[in-house]
Amino acid sequence: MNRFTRGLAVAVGVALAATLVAALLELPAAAVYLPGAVAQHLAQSGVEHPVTAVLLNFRGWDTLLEVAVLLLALLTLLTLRGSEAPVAEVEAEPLLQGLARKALPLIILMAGYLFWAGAYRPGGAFQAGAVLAAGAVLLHLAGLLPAWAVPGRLLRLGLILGFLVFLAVAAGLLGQGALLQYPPALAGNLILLIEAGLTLSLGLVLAGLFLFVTGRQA
Amino acid sequence: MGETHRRTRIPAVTHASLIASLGWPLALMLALWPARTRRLAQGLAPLAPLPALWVAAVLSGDAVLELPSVLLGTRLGLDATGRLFLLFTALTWLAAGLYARAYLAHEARRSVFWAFSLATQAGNLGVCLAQDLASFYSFYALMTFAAYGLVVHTRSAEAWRAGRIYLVMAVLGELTLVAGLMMTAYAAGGTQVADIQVSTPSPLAVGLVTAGLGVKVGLPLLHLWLPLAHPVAPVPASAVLSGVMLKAGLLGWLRFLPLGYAAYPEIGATLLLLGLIAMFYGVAVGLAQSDLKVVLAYSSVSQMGFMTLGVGAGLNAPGLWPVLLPAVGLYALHHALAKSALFLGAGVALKVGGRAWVLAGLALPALALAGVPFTGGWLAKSALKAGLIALPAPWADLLGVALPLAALGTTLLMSRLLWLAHRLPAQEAAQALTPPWLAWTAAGSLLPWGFMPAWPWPMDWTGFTLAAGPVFLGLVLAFLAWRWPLAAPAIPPGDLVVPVERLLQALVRARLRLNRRAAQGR
Amino acid sequence: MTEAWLEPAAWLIILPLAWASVAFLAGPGRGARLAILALVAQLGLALELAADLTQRGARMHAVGGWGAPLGIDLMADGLSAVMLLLTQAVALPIAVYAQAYFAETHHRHAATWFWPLAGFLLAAMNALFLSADLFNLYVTLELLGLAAVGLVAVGGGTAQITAALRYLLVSLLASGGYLLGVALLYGAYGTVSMTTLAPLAVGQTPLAVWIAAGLMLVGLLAKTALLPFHFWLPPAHGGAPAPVSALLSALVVKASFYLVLRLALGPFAMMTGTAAGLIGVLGASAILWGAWQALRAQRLKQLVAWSTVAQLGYLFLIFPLLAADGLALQAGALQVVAHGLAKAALFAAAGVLMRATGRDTVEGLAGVAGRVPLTLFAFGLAGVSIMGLPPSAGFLAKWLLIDAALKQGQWGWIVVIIVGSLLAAGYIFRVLRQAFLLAPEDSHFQPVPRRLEWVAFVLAAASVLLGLRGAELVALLGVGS
Amino acid sequence: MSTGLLYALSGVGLFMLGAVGVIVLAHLMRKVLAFNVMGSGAFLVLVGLAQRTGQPDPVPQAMVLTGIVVAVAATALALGLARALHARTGGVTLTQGEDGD
Amino acid sequence: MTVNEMLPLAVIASSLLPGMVIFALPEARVGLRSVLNLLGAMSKLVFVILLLEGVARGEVYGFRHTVLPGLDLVFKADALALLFVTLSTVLWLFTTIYAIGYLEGSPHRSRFFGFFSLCVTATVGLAMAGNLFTFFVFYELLTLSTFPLVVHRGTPQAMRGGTVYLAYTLAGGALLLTGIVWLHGLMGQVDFVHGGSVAALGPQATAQIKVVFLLLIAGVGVKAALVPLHGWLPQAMVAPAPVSALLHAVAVVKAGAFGIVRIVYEVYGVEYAQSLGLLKPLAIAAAVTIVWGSLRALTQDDLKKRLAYSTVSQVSYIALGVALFGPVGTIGGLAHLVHQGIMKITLFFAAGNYAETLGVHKVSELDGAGRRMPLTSAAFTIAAFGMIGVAPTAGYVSKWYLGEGALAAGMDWVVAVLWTSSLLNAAYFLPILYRLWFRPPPAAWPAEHIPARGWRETGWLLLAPPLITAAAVLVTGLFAEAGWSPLAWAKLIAAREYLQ
Repeated sequence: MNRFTRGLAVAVGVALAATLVAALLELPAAAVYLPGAVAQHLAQSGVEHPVTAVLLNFRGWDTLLEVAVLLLALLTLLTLRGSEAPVAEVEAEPLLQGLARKALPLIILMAGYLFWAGAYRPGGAFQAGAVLAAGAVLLHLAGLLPAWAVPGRLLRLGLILGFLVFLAVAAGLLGQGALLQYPPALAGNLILLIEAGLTLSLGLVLAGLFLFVTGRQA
Repeated sequence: MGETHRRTRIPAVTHASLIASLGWPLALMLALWPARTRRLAQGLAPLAPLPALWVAAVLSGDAVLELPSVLLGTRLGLDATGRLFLLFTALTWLAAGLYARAYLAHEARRSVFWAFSLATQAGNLGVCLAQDLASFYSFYALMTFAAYGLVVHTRSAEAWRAGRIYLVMAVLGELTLVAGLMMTAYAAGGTQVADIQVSTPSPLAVGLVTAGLGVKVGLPLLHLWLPLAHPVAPVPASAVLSGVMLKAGLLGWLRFLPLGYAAYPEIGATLLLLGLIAMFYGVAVGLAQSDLKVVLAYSSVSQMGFMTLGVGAGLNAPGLWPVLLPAVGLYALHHALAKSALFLGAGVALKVGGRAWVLAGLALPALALAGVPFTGGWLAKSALKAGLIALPAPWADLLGVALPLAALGTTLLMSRLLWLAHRLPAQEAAQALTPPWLAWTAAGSLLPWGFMPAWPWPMDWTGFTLAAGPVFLGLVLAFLAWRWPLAAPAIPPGDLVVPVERLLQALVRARLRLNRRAAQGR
Repeated sequence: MTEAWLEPAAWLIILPLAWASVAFLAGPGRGARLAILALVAQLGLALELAADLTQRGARMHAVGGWGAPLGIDLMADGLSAVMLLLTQAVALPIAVYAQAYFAETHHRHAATWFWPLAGFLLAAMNALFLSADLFNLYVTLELLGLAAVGLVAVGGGTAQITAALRYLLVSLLASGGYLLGVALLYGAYGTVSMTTLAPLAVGQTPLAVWIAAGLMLVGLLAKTALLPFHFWLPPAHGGAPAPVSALLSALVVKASFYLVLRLALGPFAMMTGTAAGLIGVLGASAILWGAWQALRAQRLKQLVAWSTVAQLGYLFLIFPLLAADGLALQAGALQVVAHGLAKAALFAAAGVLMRATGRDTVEGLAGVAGRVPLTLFAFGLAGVSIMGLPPSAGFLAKWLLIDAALKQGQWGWIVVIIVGSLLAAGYIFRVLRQAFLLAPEDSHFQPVPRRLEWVAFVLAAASVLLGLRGAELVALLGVGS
Repeated sequence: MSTGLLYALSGVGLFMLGAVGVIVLAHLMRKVLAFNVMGSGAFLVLVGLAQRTGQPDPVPQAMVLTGIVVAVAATALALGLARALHARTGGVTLTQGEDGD
Repeated sequence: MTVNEMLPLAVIASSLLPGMVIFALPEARVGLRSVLNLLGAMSKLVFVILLLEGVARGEVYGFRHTVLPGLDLVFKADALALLFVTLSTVLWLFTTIYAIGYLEGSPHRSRFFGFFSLCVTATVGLAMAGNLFTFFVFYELLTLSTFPLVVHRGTPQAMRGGTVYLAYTLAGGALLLTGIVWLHGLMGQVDFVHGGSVAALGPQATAQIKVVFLLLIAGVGVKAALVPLHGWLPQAMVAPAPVSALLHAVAVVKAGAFGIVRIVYEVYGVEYAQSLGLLKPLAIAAAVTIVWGSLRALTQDDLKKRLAYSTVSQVSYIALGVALFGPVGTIGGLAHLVHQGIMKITLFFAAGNYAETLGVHKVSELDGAGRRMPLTSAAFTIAAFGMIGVAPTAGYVSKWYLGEGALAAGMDWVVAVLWTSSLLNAAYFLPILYRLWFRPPPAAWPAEHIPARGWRETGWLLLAPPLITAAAVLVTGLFAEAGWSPLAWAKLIAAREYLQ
């Protein structure tokens, strides 16, 4: 990237920022007011927390594709990994191992709470999955959990389960008239089911994003 | 032109004989091809013109073969001029054929000669029969291109050169003829001779047709190929070349110029002028030649001048044409017979040398050519003079002076010929050649009497003196020249062609050099 | 809504997601067979959707049953039906091709993850063609982008990884711009659903919306590799294995073009109108520059990749010509379909040629015509469509384009179109000429599975035969737009 | 000048900073970081503009959640590719492919 | 699909289907391939005869298939189309026989015969095209199917020839496309209609119409080898003899000429073109090509190059015939389309025989070839005389009608052009005949592949076609005015063309 394009990029960036700021300052009010609609339909969404309702019900389709995006990232990392790369064993850290053993149950508990709280206040499958993944990474760094080589059948099932459940529910609900059209009565339970599957799979996937990559390359 | 009542009338026979007259020579030519039938074909070849002779002599005047789907609507038939031309053409080919059988007795490439001569013969006979311009041109082209084979038969260097010049000029002539015929046919609205005879094509068309056929007839400046081609060809071929093939051009004029219907004074005048030039030019250059056959060639140039006069007069004053036509026809007959006899005689002389009986044999047609009274030539000349005299003012008296002078010139030329023949050394016996030649010379001198337009009796003495005087004077001058031989300037045969040829060769070399440089440049 | 179960639009997205996941579980062997079966079903669904549309016109499918501003809508109209048909029509033969292509031993590793990646890619495309929600389009664009990057990296070599990285960075930058655009639009109008946005964005629009439109269009142009942003395409498409390059060149770049077209016909009609001239000029220069590079490319797949850059230029020529009579739109659709089929055939044929000669340079092809005549014939046929010679679909596209340009009196584009097709003839015949040369003595050719040749031939023949029957496609395009 | 608008303006600034960073910076790691800054900037604009009229709007927040997950996936992919590239070439930049066309 | 619709398609299919099958045939199946080829040729001939007989009775054959709304693929087997279809069908039959003999034992024959059939399909399709769009489709198909034939040998020179050929023809195609679309823009679908349909556009579009005419004629002129656009034809002589025979003497070159005929008569209408003054420049261009082609032929030593330049000049006779306003000129032009095809194919067959049997490629090496190969040389001679326009041959008849047409159209200078070009023809053909018949043969021929067995001087497959086509030259010349001759068919076309 020679000097000229560098300078050009900066100049364009600054100019664009300036015009944007000016534009935003005299931006009129929005014509459509969605929060009202959200509030109005919150009752049938099966969850109290509006964000989770939007996330899993009103715009559940985004979330489905979003999980696929995550899976995709994992898949690509697997292709880069190369099946033959050796798995590096990690030297044990006694102090860290001790702490890790103590912290693990707490982490799992925390994840469970976050998963459950999603329905009422900010939380949900993604946050819970992230916490679980963090736990796994901690274990690996402590030397208790080796880096993952090519995922075996069970691990692959774990990774894909959440997504498959979500997909199955979405397809199943077609009978109701459209994709992801939860019957108001069952909405809550179905969302819970999906969230559970997601928590498990996302935990594994996010952990995998780290553990599949860390092994020393051949 | 002879009565027709006793001719056969059955259409099937006429059609068959018309086709046979052309088909028979072509069949013989094809028969030459396979080895098995070659000997038989060579034997029969001299008799090729017999069916044509039968047609000319026996068939009724209105015999016609209509083939609308052939070429552009072909019509083969016999009219008065056609019959006359067919007759002397067939006769000349017959004589040349018989002569050739002896002449080629031990020639290695006999069959090649016969093939080309039969093709030329078919073309020549076809020209006489053609009643429409497409078939006329087909036979004319066949004759021209096949004659090339005869010209280059000896395969010598001069033969190739003569052949090349002959071909170039022939092609130029033919293409001009085609262009002319196109315009004529457009004006006439049809391709049949009958339509063209009564049409008034543009002067350009008439000019093109005249020039196109003029190459074959040997008009001055268009004659360059003639003195080269005739001598190099074998004797029977040159006899035919000079004798009848030149007449094909003349016949073309008679067919495709609106003679006797429309007047073209300027073209008529030029033709008359060219005729005059040809007469004297032919004699002048002929005298300067030392080869027997070249002299004869130049004599042909000069004699064709006479016929050109006739046609020119026809164009100039159409009213005179009914008189001129038979005269021109008779003249053509006479010249064909005399010239071919002379050529055949020259062939014998070249072999046997200048013996007395050979000179005597040569003298007979020579005198006829000169127009000595009571010879065919005299009849033809007087008939022609009768027509020409009636021309309007400037021409009548000009010709009155020119014709006797021309007769004088011809006599001088003929004496030159005899003198040259006399000095020829004897090489080998040629018994087989003489009988057909002598028979032909005799027939040649008698036949014109059969076609005399008007019985010259009772002779008016002024006409007699006018005819005999120049000949007598010519003989005296020849005797004087023989006694004190004056050095004649040596003009190469083909006269003007030499500078033209050199120019063309230089041009071609320049083009090739340009090409090579362009090739290297790329 | 009784036959909701049979809703083809929904299943067109669910099915590929499903078989991608199962392929992830089942591994390459069974995964391939499953993929091919599913793709056959998808093609059927696409055909049924197209037939359905021609009878009953454009249709909405509100996901979750909530309807436009709140929920996300899946809208199927003529344009999306055409794109869906093209995607399934190219994916099926390429899947068959990939199964044979990856059957070789040294491709073992790449084959394991090819099928799930391809599955997600096709799902992303189907979702993108059907979605009518701008943010959802962002997610599908990302899904598509990452899948494409993954497929580019499947090759595993250093060059492929560098190309994948560069492609990823460009893609992320573009998506970032697109996202900011969506954010501004949401800020300005409070909704991201295209159907509700369309009436709002007309008339006096605030500056922010103009900037949003600019950002989104530039982002999408970058993803479609229009001229200034084309540098990532040749290494990415050129380096990848043959079936991957086919999918990328034939389909992936078309998705972002589809989005540009959708926005130009929908909410951003006014904005694209003003920028049409610039886009047209960029397209024209892409045609010339791409073809020029293709003429000079040494390696066969680089040549075909540069040809993509050139042919995409034709797609952007339609913007200055968009008019009521829809000629330019029809030309665009035909060009997309013709190029999709022909480019897939070219890459498939290129794959076979490189495997037969063992070398990837154009010079290395000398004398290959004798060995794999069917592939040369396929390459030639596809070349006919790329050059826009009759009787191919490419020719119909060029014919309509020239017709539109003539009707609007914009002569300049015609010169570019003609010169473009002549240059295209230049590089196509450069390969054919090389193949027709006599094989040098030392050249030895490996045998190639017949199936690969037949796939290339089928794709090329489709692109040419479509040239004889464009009426249905045009009729379908007319639905709902 | 509601707080939401303030957030939006700062979001624009962050976005531009990140975008220019991705283009200008050579080191791959810096590029990925710049990408994340850009992402956050965009999310900030999205939420900030929605906040302009007082109480929070759940829809953009859900969108931001989705955006974050997508950003995570993209970052992981970028880092994975960078590691693979490092393993093969030892370099940390895209130098060898820098000729651009 | 009535019979009248099926027949034109059958004519096209009868060479397309065998072609497709031949492509897939493995190289070794020589017998099957020859059978397929001949079967295709025979069936096409039968269909064409049915068509001829039908059209003579006044039947109308046509087929319409909509490709796009407002854009149809139309086939119309009218009298004019059948003239060209019959020519290519008959000559394709002979050339196939010749090619089977010529390519004995050479590689890639499946590919060759496949593209050979495709090329004839394109030619026949082009002839029967019912509108400009269909004409253009098959015009480009012809380019594509002939390229592999030109480069069949695979040598670098073949490649150069092929590239030049492509550059010209594709550029021509581009011009034609622009013209057609422009016209399409002006007046919608442009169908071929007797008397043309452009006149309806009225006076305000004349400027555009003239430019479109220039584009169309230039586009088609490339294949008709009008002077500035003829460069490809001599280069394409690197192709094997049967290719040069059929393609560059009949199919490709005639397609261009046929295009000019269609455009002038059935798109613009000859009266309207005359009123716009478009015919005069076309006549001048044709005349210049005629003379220029012959001049260039004079200095070519390579036999096939000389024949190529002669083709360049001869094809422009057809363009000249078209430009001579009036029925007679048209008859001359159309008759020459057939006559020139027969004559030129004989010359190329003979040239191919000399190359294949004696390894003779140059005119200077032809000495004494007449003695060694009398039959082939006889065929060559007849065809050469035909080209010069000597009497009983077909060439004479068509030159005659062209001359008459020129006089009828009041363009007398055309007769001078005919005179000059015939002279030049003689100037470059007669020396060849002179060498063939009158020069002694060399001690040994450059590469005598096939020994002479009695009168069979070369393989009978190579000998029969030239003899048959040479006989055809004589027959069409001699029996020009017969009911079934090409000339009569040309008169029928002219009558229908000028009647409406």
